[in-house]
Amino acid sequence: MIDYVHPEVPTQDKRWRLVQAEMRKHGNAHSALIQTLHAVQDAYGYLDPETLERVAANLRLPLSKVWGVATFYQHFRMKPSGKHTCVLCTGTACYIKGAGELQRAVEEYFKVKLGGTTEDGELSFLSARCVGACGLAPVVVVDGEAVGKLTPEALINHLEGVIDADQ
Amino acid sequence: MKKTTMATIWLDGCSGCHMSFLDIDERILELAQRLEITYSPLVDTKSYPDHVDVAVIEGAVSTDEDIIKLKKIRSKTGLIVALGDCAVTGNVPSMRNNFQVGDVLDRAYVENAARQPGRPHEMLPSLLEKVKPVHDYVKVDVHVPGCPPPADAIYYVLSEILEGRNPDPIQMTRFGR
Amino acid sequence: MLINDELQQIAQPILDEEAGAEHSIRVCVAAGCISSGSDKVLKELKAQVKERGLEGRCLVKGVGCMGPCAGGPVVRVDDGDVMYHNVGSDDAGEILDSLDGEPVKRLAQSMDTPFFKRQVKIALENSGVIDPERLEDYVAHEGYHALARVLTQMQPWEIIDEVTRSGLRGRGGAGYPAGLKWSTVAKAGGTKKYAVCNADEGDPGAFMDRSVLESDPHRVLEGMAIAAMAVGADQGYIYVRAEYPLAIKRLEKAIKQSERAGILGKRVLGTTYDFHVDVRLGAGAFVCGEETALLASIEGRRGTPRPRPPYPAESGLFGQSTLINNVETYANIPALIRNGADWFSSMGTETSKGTKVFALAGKVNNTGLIEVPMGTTLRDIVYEIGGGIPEDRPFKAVQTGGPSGGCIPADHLDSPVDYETLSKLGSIMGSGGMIVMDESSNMVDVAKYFMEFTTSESCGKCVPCRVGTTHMENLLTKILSGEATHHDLQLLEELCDLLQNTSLCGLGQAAPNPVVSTLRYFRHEYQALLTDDEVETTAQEEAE
Amino acid sequence: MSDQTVSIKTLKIDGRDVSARADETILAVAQQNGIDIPTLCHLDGLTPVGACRLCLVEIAGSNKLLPACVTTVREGMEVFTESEKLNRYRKMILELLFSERNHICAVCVSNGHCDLQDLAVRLGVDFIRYPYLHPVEKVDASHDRFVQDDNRCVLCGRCVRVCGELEGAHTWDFMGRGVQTRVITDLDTPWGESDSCTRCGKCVHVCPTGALIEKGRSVAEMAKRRQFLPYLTLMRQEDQQ
Repeated sequence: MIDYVHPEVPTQDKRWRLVQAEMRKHGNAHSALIQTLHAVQDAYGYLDPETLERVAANLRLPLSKVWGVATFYQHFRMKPSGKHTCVLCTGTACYIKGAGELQRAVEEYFKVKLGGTTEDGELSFLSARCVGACGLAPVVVVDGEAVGKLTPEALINHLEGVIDADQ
Repeated sequence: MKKTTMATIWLDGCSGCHMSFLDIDERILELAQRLEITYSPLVDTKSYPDHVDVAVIEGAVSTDEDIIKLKKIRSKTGLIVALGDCAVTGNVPSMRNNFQVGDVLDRAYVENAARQPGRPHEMLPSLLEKVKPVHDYVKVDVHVPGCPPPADAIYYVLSEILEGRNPDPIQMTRFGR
Repeated sequence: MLINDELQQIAQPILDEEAGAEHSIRVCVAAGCISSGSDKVLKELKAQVKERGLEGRCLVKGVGCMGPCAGGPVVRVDDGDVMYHNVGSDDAGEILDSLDGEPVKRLAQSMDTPFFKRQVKIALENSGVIDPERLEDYVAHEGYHALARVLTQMQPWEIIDEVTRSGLRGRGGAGYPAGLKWSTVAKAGGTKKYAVCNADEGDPGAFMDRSVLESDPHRVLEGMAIAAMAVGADQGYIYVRAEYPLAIKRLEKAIKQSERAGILGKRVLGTTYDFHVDVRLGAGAFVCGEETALLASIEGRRGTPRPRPPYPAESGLFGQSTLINNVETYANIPALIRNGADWFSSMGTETSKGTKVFALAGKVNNTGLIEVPMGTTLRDIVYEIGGGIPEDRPFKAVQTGGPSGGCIPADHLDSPVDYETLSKLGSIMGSGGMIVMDESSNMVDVAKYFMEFTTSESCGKCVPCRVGTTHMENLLTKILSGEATHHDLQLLEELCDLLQNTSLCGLGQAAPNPVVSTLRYFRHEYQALLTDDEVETTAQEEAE
Repeated sequence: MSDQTVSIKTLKIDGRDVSARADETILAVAQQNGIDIPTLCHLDGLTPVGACRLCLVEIAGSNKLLPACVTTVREGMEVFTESEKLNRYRKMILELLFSERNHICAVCVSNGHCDLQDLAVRLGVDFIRYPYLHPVEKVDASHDRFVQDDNRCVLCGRCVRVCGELEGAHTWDFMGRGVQTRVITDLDTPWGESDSCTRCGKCVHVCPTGALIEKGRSVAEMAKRRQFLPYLTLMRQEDQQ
């Protein structure tokens, strides 16, 4: 008998059931890993080690491989993000039109480095390699919505508005 | 025949390369017939001569003073030999590069001080943020890796230079030897 | 014929609608315009049409990209020669009021401009015309007719022959002849084959693929189905960036629609031929645009390239023979089949046939998506179609090909855009990003921007790219800080040579291009930043 | 071997006429004929990956350099394993490797038994022109028998492959990418806490440098033993038939 204990599965956790559904959709095949990681991030907001262990067991993959894949792709977050996210587009068009100034403004005003979250957990400031809205450069994506043709002041105002809205 | 003048310099290193140089034993007499050491920790000259044919440098570049010294030496010297891993790669002194200079000083002069703990501040050259090899600051003509380079390699390099040839010591020594 | 009757039936509702309507109002609902609020404009227009009892008389529909992205939200009424820019939902009433009279002057921008007149649309022929979320609309515009034709009238080798004769080359970057690629896969052994669509558009500054997928998803599916039939594949994958949620949504919807209609899936259009398509999401890795890395990623692995050969045509996805083309290549196929190879090859230059879609951005008046015949000059693109540079500032360079491409200076503005010319100029066609720069751009800074990009996107597998890009970026930073010497510049140039010749994949081999091309045309900008070379002067003194 | 006949190719390596089975790599054929092409990520018995680029060779009639470890022979091929250009590139690649991490040979347990060090001697690398990157690296001594020292890792992936392909444990893999790539055990768990590690030690002995070592070794004491590889590989091949 193999004495391998499967990680405990939280059957009541709705989030896990979404992840399970994704794996089942792909026949629990090894090749489902990246799609599954997307599902984990959609459901949990980030990739936490416990869930990754369960994913590895379900897809019969080595732990190191799961970690290797999860850390290879920029889209996957290994830490929970803030209440709001501001994704700065760093594509060429945005760069030419002043994405750097937007970055400096946000970093200074909110005291947060690109890739980090403010101390109060209100805002995560992330970057993306071109969101494909180059005509509107410079662009940021705030909580999933693209906002274009920004100046540093306009961006700060917008973010303040978003944060204040639910306070 | 006029003797070739030579300087040996000791920067941030353990002096092992100088020891290894002395390890060429009686061959030093042979070299001495054609070579005159005009500046060295081994001799009593205080200031660097206006012209030296060959300078052999041991040790990595660790302080602001080292840089000043090097630039002066480069301008007054024909051929520069980086002797040993510290001069060639940074070697052991560069292991402090992963720490802040302040932390390094504290470890040495505060945490591990038996008495009068406190950072030195007066009269001492200040540490550079990173320890670097000699060629990061001045042009080096011959690199002799090794920790230390074996006496045979040093003898070979000096003899070749005296013969007016460009020595290639890599088959006689290597990083870490 | 049965198949065509079926298609006719699918299209009928649209044809009826259009026949009954006096006016049609099209609102762009591609991502650019949506982020400026075009979805609200569409909703408002629909609501007011209902309120005014104009339903049936006036059609309102959301359509794909119409081109002038910077003017969004854009709206077009009927086929007139004006387009409304920057439309808000409170403009809806005024637009409807004007239906039978003069256009709303306040919003109207003339379409009688080179931006529209100089374009020739193949891949984008339905963009801005049809509702991307309705299969019926696509079919009503000759959609899936090419697929029907190949299924009923053509042998696989005839399809490949047609593609070969057309001179179509891969639109993803390197410009490999599509027909040759198809025939290699067709000839490969094995029982299972795959057709893969590369929609991992990773160049910063490029959004052609996103736009095609958002504006006309069925077109890509049709192109893939035709390719799959030609090479003998029964499974397709579209590998699309997770950063393109709208494109993914529309693609998935399109796949569902066409499966339900019996166009894709089992027994395509009632024939014995099966073709399933699935979407696979990328996760933010530029290197996955390289075909072997892309396949590794579809297989759920780290997206690291492997040495070729074997090429994917011999051993690709899951070890099987695999055809990989990018979005725009597939999007050319339906029109190519419908109109024939001769029609297609009548456009373009000797070696580069057809048209090319470009995402025009940067310091240019008309930013947006354009499609022009191959061979159009850079000057025409920048000054005619692009409307020149804001405030008439002097043009400095145009960057094509993204991080794998280069900067082309004013001296070469009259060069025609084709694969060979661009590569001779030290850049590449790439997937179609085109960034215009004026005199305010420092070219060393531009090179560093791209180097920074490649450094962080290097997969880390092979040594030259992993460590070399890091050093190159550091050297450029040093040059920009004014602390670098001629020796540093020499190190930089040596690294360019090393990476070009020894890197494992195209990303590493092309990584130096932005540096090499700016050095070629703007070397003085580098030299101006160098300090006196300590090392060299000493050496000179010695020599004296 | 199956009884399927394999065709034989003839080709030239460095001007010498040699023959090879059609499925053999340039590297293997060169080795059989006593021609030594420098390698680092390659190790007989593990799947070749063509990552270090040291084994690049020139082929007559092609301006592309090809990795000998993964390129199979072709009839009439003319291979050159040495040239001024190849030597220059190989030296640069070594310099890049030395500059990437903190290789302090003088205090390394593998001093004198290190593939990287040997290559430097062989290719005549006596100093590194690129500024050292001096990254801050971890040393994982949590395992009771072994130590992992990232300061000396060259990311050749031999440990990853031997663990996955021969031991079957797949304890190791790469994480991150680019110059941030690291080899890790399990979910970047300390090696000593890894559930999947079988303590077989193969990774330690295939490691070309002092990045993976046995505990309790002092400077220059860590010689690697790789005798097990050919036997295990042979057994694996026989199993597959």
